[in-house]
Amino acid sequence: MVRPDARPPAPAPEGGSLPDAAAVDLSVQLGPMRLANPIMPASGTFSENLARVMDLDRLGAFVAKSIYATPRKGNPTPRVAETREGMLNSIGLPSKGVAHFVAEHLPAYAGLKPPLVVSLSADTVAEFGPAAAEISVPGVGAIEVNISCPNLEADGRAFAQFPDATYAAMSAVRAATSLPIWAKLTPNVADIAAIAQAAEAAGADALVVANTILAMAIDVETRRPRLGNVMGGYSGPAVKPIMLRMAFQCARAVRIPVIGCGGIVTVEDVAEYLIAGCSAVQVGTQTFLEPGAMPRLIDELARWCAARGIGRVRDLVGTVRLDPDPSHAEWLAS
Amino acid sequence: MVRPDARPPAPAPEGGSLPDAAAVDLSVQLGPMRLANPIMPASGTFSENLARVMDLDRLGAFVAKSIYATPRKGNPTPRVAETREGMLNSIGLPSKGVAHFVAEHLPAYAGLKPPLVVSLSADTVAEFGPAAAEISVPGVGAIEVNISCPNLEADGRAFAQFPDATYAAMSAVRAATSLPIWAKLTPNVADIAAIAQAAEAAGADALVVANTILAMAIDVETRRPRLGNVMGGYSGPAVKPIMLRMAFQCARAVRIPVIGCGGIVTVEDVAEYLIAGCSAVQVGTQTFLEPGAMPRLIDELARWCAARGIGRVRDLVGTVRLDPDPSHAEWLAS
Amino acid sequence: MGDHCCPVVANVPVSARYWHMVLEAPPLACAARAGQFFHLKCPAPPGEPAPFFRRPMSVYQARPDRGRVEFLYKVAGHGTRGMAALRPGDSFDILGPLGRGFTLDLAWRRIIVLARGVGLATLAPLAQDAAQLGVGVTAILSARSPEDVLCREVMAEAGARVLAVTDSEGTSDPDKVAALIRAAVARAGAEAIFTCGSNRLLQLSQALARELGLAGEVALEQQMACGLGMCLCCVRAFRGADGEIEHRRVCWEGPVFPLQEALSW
Amino acid sequence: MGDHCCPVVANVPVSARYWHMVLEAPPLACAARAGQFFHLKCPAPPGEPAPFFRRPMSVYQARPDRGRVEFLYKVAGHGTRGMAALRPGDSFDILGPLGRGFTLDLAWRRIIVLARGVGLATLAPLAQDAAQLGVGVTAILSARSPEDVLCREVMAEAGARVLAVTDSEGTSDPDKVAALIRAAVARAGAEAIFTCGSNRLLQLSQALARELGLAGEVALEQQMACGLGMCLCCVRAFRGADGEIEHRRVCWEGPVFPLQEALSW
Ligand SMILES: Cc1cc2nc3c(=O)[nH]c(=O)nc-3n(C[C@H](O)[C@H](O)[C@H](O)COP(=O)(O)OP(=O)(O)OC[C@H]3O[C@@H](n4cnc5c(N)ncnc54)[C@H](O)[C@@H]3O)c2cc1C
Ligand SMILES: Cc1cc2nc3c(=O)[nH]c(=O)nc-3n(C[C@H](O)[C@H](O)[C@H](O)COP(=O)(O)OP(=O)(O)OC[C@H]3O[C@@H](n4cnc5c(N)ncnc54)[C@H](O)[C@@H]3O)c2cc1C
Ligand SMILES: Cc1cc2nc3c(=O)[nH]c(=O)nc-3n(C[C@H](O)[C@H](O)[C@H](O)COP(=O)(O)O)c2cc1C
Ligand SMILES: Cc1cc2nc3c(=O)[nH]c(=O)nc-3n(C[C@H](O)[C@H](O)[C@H](O)COP(=O)(O)O)c2cc1C
Ligand code: FES
Ligand code: FES
Repeated sequence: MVRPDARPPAPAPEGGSLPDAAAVDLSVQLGPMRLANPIMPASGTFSENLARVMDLDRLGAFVAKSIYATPRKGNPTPRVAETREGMLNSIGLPSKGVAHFVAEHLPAYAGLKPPLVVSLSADTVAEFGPAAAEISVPGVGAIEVNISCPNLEADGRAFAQFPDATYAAMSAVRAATSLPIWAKLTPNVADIAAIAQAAEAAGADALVVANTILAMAIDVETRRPRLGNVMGGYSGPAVKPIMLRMAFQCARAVRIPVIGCGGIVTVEDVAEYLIAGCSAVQVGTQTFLEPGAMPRLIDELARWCAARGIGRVRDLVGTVRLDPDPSHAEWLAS
Repeated sequence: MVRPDARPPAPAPEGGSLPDAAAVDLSVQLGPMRLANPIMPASGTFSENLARVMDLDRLGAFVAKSIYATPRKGNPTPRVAETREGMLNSIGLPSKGVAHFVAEHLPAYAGLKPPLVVSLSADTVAEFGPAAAEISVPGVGAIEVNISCPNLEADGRAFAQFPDATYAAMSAVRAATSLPIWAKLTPNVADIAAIAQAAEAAGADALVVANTILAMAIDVETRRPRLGNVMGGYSGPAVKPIMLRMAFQCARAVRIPVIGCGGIVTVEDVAEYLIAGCSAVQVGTQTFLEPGAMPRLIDELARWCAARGIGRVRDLVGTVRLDPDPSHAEWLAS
Repeated sequence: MGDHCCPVVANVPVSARYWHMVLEAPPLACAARAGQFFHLKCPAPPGEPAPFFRRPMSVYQARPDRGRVEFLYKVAGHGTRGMAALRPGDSFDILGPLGRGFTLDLAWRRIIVLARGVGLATLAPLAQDAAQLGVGVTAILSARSPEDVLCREVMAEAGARVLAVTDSEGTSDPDKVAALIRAAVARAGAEAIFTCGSNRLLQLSQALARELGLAGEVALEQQMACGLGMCLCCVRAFRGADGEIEHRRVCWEGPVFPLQEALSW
Repeated sequence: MGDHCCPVVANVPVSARYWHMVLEAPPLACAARAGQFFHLKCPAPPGEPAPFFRRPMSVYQARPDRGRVEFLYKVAGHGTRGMAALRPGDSFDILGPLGRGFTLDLAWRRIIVLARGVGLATLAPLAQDAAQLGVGVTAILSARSPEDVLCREVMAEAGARVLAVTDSEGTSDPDKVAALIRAAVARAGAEAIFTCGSNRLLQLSQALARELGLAGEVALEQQMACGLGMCLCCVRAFRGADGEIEHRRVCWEGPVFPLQEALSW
């Protein structure tokens, strides 16, 4: 994959020889967790079925589809629609409940190396604590708290649309588990940094920025919405510039690590999120188009770093240069 | 241009013959204004220079680049960056002030048929009233109030990120002019319907939904933001599903007309906004790639309607079908 | 399993609306079973961008002896327009084989395959398998008009008894098709019925299978994103063991399902 | 003016990094003036999506007699990679001619054109115009190495006195170029200097023009979105009449500007 704005690599560092891709240290630190590399799937775009096309042990972590404490059905079909550079989905978080997950899915991860991150949703703040306690079983490495799902106490708006609901939901989970907890934020907000800070204050160990953007498409012949649920979440390359901005804003607003998510296709996209301040990234939609996207990105990231004399991937994190470009000096002065 | 998801037209209405494209009534009603057709430029993507490539009299209206009461400089370069299906801009609203606009630009529109809509920005609520009064001169048909620009009293956040600031800015303009006033909303909000209602309550005659989405891109080789101003506004096809959703939400939340804006390229995009509830649309970024985009869309819209037996474009407005599809009945019941 | 870039050997129209594509893909040809599908990364049709999603397409023929995988498809929209633009020598990225195919009981004397349009593409390899394994086949091929009847030769060559029914001749309505099915059961001893795609054929097959005590399966279609059971977009409704309505993924639990469990829509 | 789809007549590399494209475009060939540019809708390079923006490119040759418009370009990135993939017979969507070109004073005895790399593409038609109108031309062509010197023949054919200076021969540093300019003024009577693109050449030209009392213009580059003066992205800083720094649009007030008003960067 060649990215439209790909540039030739910068020249090798003076005097030194380039490291070999195999010698690049891909590991990253995510709060209390050390991951072998920064590439992991986004919730809802991965399952153990992917073992049919790749070696799961290569991933930095596993992130499962969001589950609720109790079983629930999903949305009407059509549940997806494609757009020019992305997709809409209104799957609607069908779930067979925590107990079913523990019994039916957890065993598939036993013996695999990467940590399993369980994504947890709930309808109300009160439901989060017990569900988090129930899922805190051996084999689960962290809980990703999907506070971008609708909060039934707030007229269906997401917890993560409000700092106070974010704080309440994350605090409930924090009190109920000793596992690392990640807050998955929604981009459907005016000020994501304020939400990020509320999650941090409630004890989140990391942030995932972000879930899908609420969007819509209409079939102009039938005049029906293209999704059975009328509106749905937008993901894929089209959303990347928005998600990158939000990840950058969050990384500057909090001290906990940020995991970037949205529109990753190329190794340059991964590098862009890391440089913007993310410690790791999640890959979603691209896996639907290219099931081997994550292992490809891991290989390419090692080569990309090697070609630029970068020995450790984590040295890229947050290195965006905000100093004024000399060629802009005239503008900044005027 | 063929849209990815273009379908063959629906069969002609039983028994009737199809109207001729020339016979299709393209006019639309925008509150107190009647436009010859629903296609107009988006602010900042148009000027009288376009007369070099098209007959300006064909447009539904003109919308000028946003101006401030007093002169101001813009942002540092680079001011634009391209992405896979869109662009980022941080032009920064340079303006030579209302007086300069009246003296230097207004005369170019004298004698042209479509109404001229002036887009007005201001740094504070207090500045909006006098500026609106100053620009209410003969030759100006309406004022588009760009409340999506930064409000210096709210730490640079946009007026249209808050219902109360929206209400205050629009009320100030309402009190200062008898021209029709449009509120241009920002998509960088959690709940656009609440903003739409505040603008309506303050006396707006129409809403423009919406301005650009705050976004970012980083050059991974230099590690600098691709925009001199670090972050900027995202526009083009990539944003359409988000803007369409917001236009739909606004159209259902207010009684005043909504003008859709964001990512329009094809005639199906125009139809999609109209069906979603918009009375007219604005075309921005596509004009940069294809200066003749607007006249093309006007021609195509007439043919598109004719091929489907639609005699009046305004009959499309808000015809989205939200009744449950029979094939969904099973889901809705379960 | 995985995604493979395969050279196109042939890609030609076989009627006004249907195309036939042959790919060179030796390992896949061995792996693919009747009823399974591939998920295709269709290229951009001329003058249009490439479609975003992959497109599911049944294995029409997978000939291990010739190392080829074939598709029979209708040019329906954006993705299949892109498919039709492929030329011999071009490379085509296909993911699969995916999903669960048909199950044949070798004790059956005869099966009925009932399909319309490109549904035949899905059922043709089942008929071939059955014939090869010594199970008789009655193929009821439904179409708008005699020119539109697909797979007549393939079915006949495989040894199937071919009955074409068409709208233009007035032979395709449910009653007439039901009579053919009854006859195949009563006179030729058919013990199972296989169908696919359309709601009308599903309802008819379910009703007759219930009445006549036939076994059977149906291959269903639904829009897909991942094709690997991960995204949950391709669900359809089924009557579960406990009588409850449940959702199953066409790409993962299917596309072939027990005939009586599928709910018509 | 407007956008036109023109057939590609030729598109070939002329050196390791530069390409030459010839388009058939009779009306545009008549309209285009030296210093103006076209805004090009570059196609997708193989294996990449098409670039989103158009790309600005100077008129290198516009020959009304042959009905052709030509570009001389460096393959720099995404868009120019796409340009280089065009083949004779392909169609290329170009918008223009745009912007304000060079102004020649027929009273001048001689002008100096000073450029490096593809900057020559912009200045070549000016040299040709001057020569045709009886104004002498001294062309100082700067490059990395003698093989890289562009437009030597075109300039010479037009009747210009060609002086090539190169980094590899150590003849291209500012002092040596300044000496050549002084000589052209003192001995050959040059009265104006024209340059383009690079900051270094602009500063040198401004200093010498001030010192020697030369008129002159500079053609500037800046990233462009619309090319029609609407988006305000292509601004550069200038010293206005009142001494204030002001922003002007390269696509609309330029790309050619009075030499002393442009601020170096
Ligand atoms: C398991 C399976 C096997 C199939 N086998 C065949 C076959 O052998 N021959 C054949 O001609 N067709 C087959 N189909 C249908 C085929 O997938 C669609 O015709 C095709 O996806 C249409 O794509 P398009 O871009 O041309 O149409 P568009 O209408 O542009 O497609 C828009 C979206 O809807 C989806 N879609 C549209 N129609 C269908 C459909 N009937 N089923 C599933 N998704 C659909 C597309 O995949 C795409 O995501 C099969 C479908 C499934 C699920
Ligand atoms: C008026 C004018 C005339 C020009 N004439 C010529 C010419 O005759 N021959 C030639 O080889 N080049 C010329 N250029 C430069 C040419 O426009 C760039 O080389 C080209 O845009 C690079 O595009 P890219 O996609 O290959 O590079 P990328 O680096 O991928 O481009 C990324 C973005 O930056 C812009 N960009 C990059 N470099 C430049 C540049 N130097 N000037 C303006 N925008 C740039 C691109 O247009 C694009 O928007 C001219 C520029 C201008 C403004
Ligand atoms: C089909 C689909 C299902 C998803 N399900 C979930 C989910 O269950 N929980 C969740 O937190 N995010 C879910 N997401 C959002 C993704 O995890 C991710 O945030 C988003 O898709 C953006 O990343 P991408 O552009 O790489 O796909 C889903 C996304 C898609 C496309
Ligand atoms: C270069 C550029 C400049 C813009 N300037 C303004 C402006 O001055 N005032 C304003 O309200 N919107 C401005 N916009 C936003 C557009 O009017 C429009 O809302 C947005 O681009 C979405 O439409 P599009 O996707 O069709 O471009 C600008 C957009 C661009 C790309
Ligand atoms: S297509 Fe993703 S689950 Fe079936
Ligand atoms: S490129 Fe738009 S103003 Fe110059």
